[in-house]
Amino acid sequence: MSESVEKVKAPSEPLFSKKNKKLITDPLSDNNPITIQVLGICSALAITVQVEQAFFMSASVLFVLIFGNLSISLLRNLIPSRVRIIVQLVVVASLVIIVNEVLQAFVPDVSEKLSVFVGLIITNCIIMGRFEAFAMGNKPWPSVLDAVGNAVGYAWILLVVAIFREVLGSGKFWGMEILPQGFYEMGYMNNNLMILPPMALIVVGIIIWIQRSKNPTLVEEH
Amino acid sequence: MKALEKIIHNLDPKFEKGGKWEKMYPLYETLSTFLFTPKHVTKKGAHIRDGVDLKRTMFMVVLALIPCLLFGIYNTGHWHYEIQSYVNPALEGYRDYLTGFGDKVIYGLIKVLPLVIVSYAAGLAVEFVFGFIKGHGLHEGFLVSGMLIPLTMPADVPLWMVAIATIFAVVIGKEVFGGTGMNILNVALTARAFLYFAYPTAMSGDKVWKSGTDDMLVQAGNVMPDGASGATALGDLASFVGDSPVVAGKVMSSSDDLVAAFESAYDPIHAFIGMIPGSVGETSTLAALLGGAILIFTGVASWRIILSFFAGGMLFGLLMNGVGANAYMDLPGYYHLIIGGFAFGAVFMATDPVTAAQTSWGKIWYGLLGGALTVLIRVLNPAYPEGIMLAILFMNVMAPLIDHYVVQTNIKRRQKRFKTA
Amino acid sequence: MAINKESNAYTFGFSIFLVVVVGAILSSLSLGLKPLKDKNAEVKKQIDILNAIGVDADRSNAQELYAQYVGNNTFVVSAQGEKLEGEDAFALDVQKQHRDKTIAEEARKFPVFVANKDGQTMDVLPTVGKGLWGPIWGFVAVGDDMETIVGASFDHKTETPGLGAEIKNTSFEEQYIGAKMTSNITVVKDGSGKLDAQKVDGITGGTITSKGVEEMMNRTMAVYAAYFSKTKI
Amino acid sequence: MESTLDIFVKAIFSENMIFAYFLGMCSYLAVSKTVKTGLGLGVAVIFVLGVTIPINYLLENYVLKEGALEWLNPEYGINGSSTINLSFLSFIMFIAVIASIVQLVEMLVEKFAPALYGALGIFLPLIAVNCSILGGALFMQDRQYSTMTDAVAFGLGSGIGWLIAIVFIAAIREKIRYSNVPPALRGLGITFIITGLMGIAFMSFMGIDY
Amino acid sequence: MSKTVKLRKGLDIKLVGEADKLKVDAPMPASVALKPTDFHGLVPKMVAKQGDKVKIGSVIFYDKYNEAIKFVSPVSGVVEEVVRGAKRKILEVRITPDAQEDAVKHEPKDPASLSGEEVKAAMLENGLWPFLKQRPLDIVADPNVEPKAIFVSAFDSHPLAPDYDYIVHGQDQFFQNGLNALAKLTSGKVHLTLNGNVPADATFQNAKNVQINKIFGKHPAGNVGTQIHFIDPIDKGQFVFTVNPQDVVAIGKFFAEGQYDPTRIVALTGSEVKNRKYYRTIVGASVTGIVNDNLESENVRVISGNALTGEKIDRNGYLGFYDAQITVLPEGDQYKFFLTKGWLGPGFDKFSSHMLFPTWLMKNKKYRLDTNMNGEERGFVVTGEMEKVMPLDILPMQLIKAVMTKDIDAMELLGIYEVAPEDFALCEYVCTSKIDIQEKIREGLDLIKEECM
Repeated sequence: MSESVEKVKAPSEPLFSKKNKKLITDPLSDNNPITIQVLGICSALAITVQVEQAFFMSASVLFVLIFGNLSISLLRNLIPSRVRIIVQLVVVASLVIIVNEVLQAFVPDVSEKLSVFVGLIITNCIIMGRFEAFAMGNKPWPSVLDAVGNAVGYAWILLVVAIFREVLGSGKFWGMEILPQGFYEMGYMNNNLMILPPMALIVVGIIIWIQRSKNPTLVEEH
Repeated sequence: MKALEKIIHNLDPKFEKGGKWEKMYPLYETLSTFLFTPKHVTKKGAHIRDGVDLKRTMFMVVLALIPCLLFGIYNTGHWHYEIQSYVNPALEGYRDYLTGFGDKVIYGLIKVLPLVIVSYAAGLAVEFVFGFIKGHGLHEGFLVSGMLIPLTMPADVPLWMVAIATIFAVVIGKEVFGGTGMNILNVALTARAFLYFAYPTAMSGDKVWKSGTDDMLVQAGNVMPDGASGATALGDLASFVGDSPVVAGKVMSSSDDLVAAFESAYDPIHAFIGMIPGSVGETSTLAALLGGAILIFTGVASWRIILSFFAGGMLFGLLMNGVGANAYMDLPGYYHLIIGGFAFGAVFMATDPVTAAQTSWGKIWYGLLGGALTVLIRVLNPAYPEGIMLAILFMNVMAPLIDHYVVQTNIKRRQKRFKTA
Repeated sequence: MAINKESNAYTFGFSIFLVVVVGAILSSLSLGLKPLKDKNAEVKKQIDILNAIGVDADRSNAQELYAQYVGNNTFVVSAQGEKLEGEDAFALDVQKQHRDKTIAEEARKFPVFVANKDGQTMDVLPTVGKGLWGPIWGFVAVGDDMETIVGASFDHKTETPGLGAEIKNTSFEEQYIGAKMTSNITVVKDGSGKLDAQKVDGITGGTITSKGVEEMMNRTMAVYAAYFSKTKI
Repeated sequence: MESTLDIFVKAIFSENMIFAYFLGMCSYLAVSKTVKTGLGLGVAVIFVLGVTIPINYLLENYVLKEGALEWLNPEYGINGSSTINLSFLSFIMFIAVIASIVQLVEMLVEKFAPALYGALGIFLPLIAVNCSILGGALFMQDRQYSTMTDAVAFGLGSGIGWLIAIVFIAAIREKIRYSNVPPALRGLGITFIITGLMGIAFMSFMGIDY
Repeated sequence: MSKTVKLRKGLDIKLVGEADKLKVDAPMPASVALKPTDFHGLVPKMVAKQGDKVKIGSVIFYDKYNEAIKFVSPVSGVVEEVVRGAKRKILEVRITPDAQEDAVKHEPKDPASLSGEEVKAAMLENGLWPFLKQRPLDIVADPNVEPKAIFVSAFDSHPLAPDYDYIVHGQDQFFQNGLNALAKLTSGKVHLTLNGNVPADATFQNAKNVQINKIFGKHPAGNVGTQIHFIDPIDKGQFVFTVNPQDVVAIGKFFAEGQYDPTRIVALTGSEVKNRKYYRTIVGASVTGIVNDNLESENVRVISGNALTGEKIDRNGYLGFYDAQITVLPEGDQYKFFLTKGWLGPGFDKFSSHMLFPTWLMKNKKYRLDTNMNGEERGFVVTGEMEKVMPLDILPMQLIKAVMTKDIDAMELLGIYEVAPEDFALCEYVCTSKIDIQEKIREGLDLIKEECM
């Protein structure tokens, strides 16, 4: 579940040096948190029925991860190692609470649909994983970039799955009908199975299939 | 035949590696091995081999399905005219099962053959795509699936749905595991379950079981005429909650009345022969048993699974009679075996050797649990009156675990010999 | 600075510091956002009630419309059909009450929202029941005569899309208009709902959910009918 | 109103943590290669859920939720406690409880039941990050179970459902080792697809009325 | 304490072409070969060179990894050629016999009076040791281990198998002598298992110093693996040795006469042979002399051994070291049109364990089977067919899958130590998916040998 600790120790490099760019681009495909590292799946799939939910979920993870990585990175020299994990937990939990409160206050309908899954961001392995693997050992700026990279890597998978499921399952995108009425008149029907949980897994499976077929270096040995 | 053999095998070099039509090899292999058992000989080990091969085995299953198919064609035609008769007085005589035999057969053919063709076309197309990728010809598994799929569909299901479901089942249900012999869920059931959950209105409810119910309703002003019903037997039974059970349009006051009424509406003999509405090929227990007899006799299907499946259903049905908490549970146990595709599922679906349990004892447990689960879902789960499909899928998922424990038992038993010896 | 990061005192101090800071941030945020959250919940309920009397409302205008049509004209009825005094109908969460096993059925409370639309007085009655997968609920509006249904809106959490979920559809809801709440309203399958005011055509393939609505309506409406029959006299 | 049995069976099948909510997927994917380890982790999950759900239930009902602190009133001289709503703290409290309980359980088991520790020991640390535990607590809060019995039934049911899921997939993964899965799907991909197909098969239990 | 075993599973394959009970002397072969390939996994180290003159009993090569095991010449003559294959692997050592019968001679001894070590040393030195095979692994016995038992199966139940009762008839003395020698090699028992279906020859009936067991049932009742499984099974870390009855006679003769006895009685069988008899010939003899001019048709396969487990050899190939049978079958390299002879044909000429052919009606019909695969290789689809012909309490399909996935733990648990490829010959025969199962099992055993022994 955890991966080797990456250390980036360049004293003064430009804000978007090659190395820093890699921090962002790597998690988008070759080291994608969901399809390659198998992290954060718990909360990822249940809320991909509609693009809207997936978007807010991704945004929440982005927020939590950026600020979490940032604060852990800032505090990294102050945290006593014995209570390290607890401190990390407290930081995530607090950030998630903030997100939850804000969602409840400003987008109550979405918040209701996300129900417990906002809370489950706490146990989203990506977050603790990045704290432990990256932010504890790196300066704030790379940590933020790393957070952005991972959160976006998480987000695009979520959004793709959600687009598939919403368009095929409900004929909608972000709650708006997008399939022409003529389709339905010709006998087309929405695929209800797409809305049911099993299809989320199968869609991710297919994404992995495509991704790894394109890049055979990612193939696992059974 | 020699001439044909010559013509075909003169083409061999063109399709082999480096040949002109190398890319078409899978297609060629499929055709040539269909026409001629290849001249491959054994190399070492057993120099002689049993005459059986997968083609003959699978062909036997397709053969065993023919009674179900034929009966299904007729049954489809019959129920079409039956439901039409409520708006077209000229057809009233057709309510009798055997009147209008020719018309019914023709109608059935028109409805059922396209299903069969679409199922085979879609499935074989996918198989060929994967065959081309992997460079081999067609493996025989789909020959059976392709026939099973249409038989599990209501006759009115749109053809594009059959095509999508077949493609889904073959790709996700089979090819991702590496093709014939490697899958975990029965391909035909995967297709059926896919449609059942994806397009429930086309696969369940009261309007799909008798072909043409929708047309009839339009003519009748969207009100079901007196005496007409579009439900399956199980649907009828499941269509109530609480105190107002309704069978064949009559409100029942107690569960005894209900069972009595059910028996008169669905005479056991009729149900056994299959004279009830339902999916194309699943209604006739008789036809399924005929096929089952062929399969058991030839050893293609495991008698352990079939017998224990029936036993499991019967025993659990009796157990439920004892509990009797709802009217459904009071249904005599044997009814479960003759309605709603029980026999069809037990004979043709549960016995799929790839997805069933693979050890001898495992098969018995698999069958018993599967039969019991079917009845359990029927009596307890009002959402899925046709319990057998999901029960078998669930058992497919469970089969590896059953096998795991049977294998563990074997290992323990053999280890024990050394301790006591 | 030579602070020993691993010392007990430091660890302890750090922890306390963290807890205080986090606690302060979180509670102030929570307090700050509380009015907004409360309002959201309130508005949601208002929209539902407004829908039952056929007023289209969204989050932006719900409060305004609610004040216009309903206002504070609410009261609570007991399971025996008696009016209860001193209860806040709006704050009563009927769903929670329905789920709470510690409250006996006889002790349940039934709120009534009296609305006024186009000169007609309507009583909006919440109702809660069980569908196929989870809870279903709705609001029913009863007209001047205190027995004819003039509006209904249903909702659910987890019913099957395309099947059970169709109870949300206006075409299903509208079938209830004109039915008498004083006697049973049956959900039927044969399409005869169009012919009989007391019958409603069920959702094809959504039998269980339809039957759930039937059960929910008959159970709740009986209580209100008992109350209305007393008031009418 | 759901019966306790209803809650229990639902939690096992139709609201299965894995197939319906994908909770605890990380360890589900990582530890399902053989039936034996799957079983070990599954038992550990049941155990921890069985312990943490009741504790979190008490926490929720006597500390966190709106009016939960009513019991402080008034003999202890604290006024207005019935309006205190600490539910915004529930995430942090739940996760703290879970983390410390897992620690505590690990120590206790090691001390008093070394045999059990041998079987579960390696799995217990994995559990703290298993979403199904926090998920269980959050669902318990969300669904507002009205009695302790219901909450425990839910907790145990969820655990058993999780165990069933992991043991089933472990057996399937043992079986498909012989299969010729396309390379790109090996490992993770095929496991996702199998889980999806299992989810379809598990839907047979949805809507069962007990 | 003798044991009686009854098998309920198994399959007798009835072929045309049993050998008549008639012993004839084959002409002295023009060439004889010692084939290292008969001894699985053996890496030979040559002692004799091309052109060397050798006697009966002269060492030709020894085992590179176990130098004590010597392999000796069955004839006196000249080493003509060392035939090598890919990577210079030695395939055959061909010897041209001369007319003299020079032999390496020793004092005759009564094995009963020797110690175990002495018996072992004599057997190793004089090329008798390779007669012993060991389980697990089914390879030449390792002289460094002590077997917990030694098994001799008194009959062969393979299709067209030679009748050992007939072959050893009258050799009571030598057979008993051989058993006495074997008894010295183990502290456990020597088991002699008789066919329960027919009365055995007096040679077997009256054997002493052994435990005599009976086994009833169809093939593979005669397989020594089956007998071990039911009479005295082996666990991981245990060993048993097995010997053919005719080789027991050879061992007995060596001690009685003081010289290596290369003669063997071999049954010539199969539908494609005209003169089917028992021929007295020599271990490793070229089969040309008895096969040529003795065939019904030209397109044939000559097998040293039986149709299920034997080795394909040329028409001028050599008899295998352990074989007492030559089988000649029609080669099946023709296309078969699907409606006549192919997969959908009536199949009156096909013997099948499945009821998919009408031939199950003809219980006693004998078949002229050819070597066609009768189908193409597929993934495992049909289940339960192997279990029907596998009398051992071993799950054949699971074990084969474990081998195919190279899962050593599972192989061990499922019983790989107990089996030899020949125990799976029937599984291979009935397999609908046409998988070469014996080969797989051998691969599994090789893997076990490499990783665990």
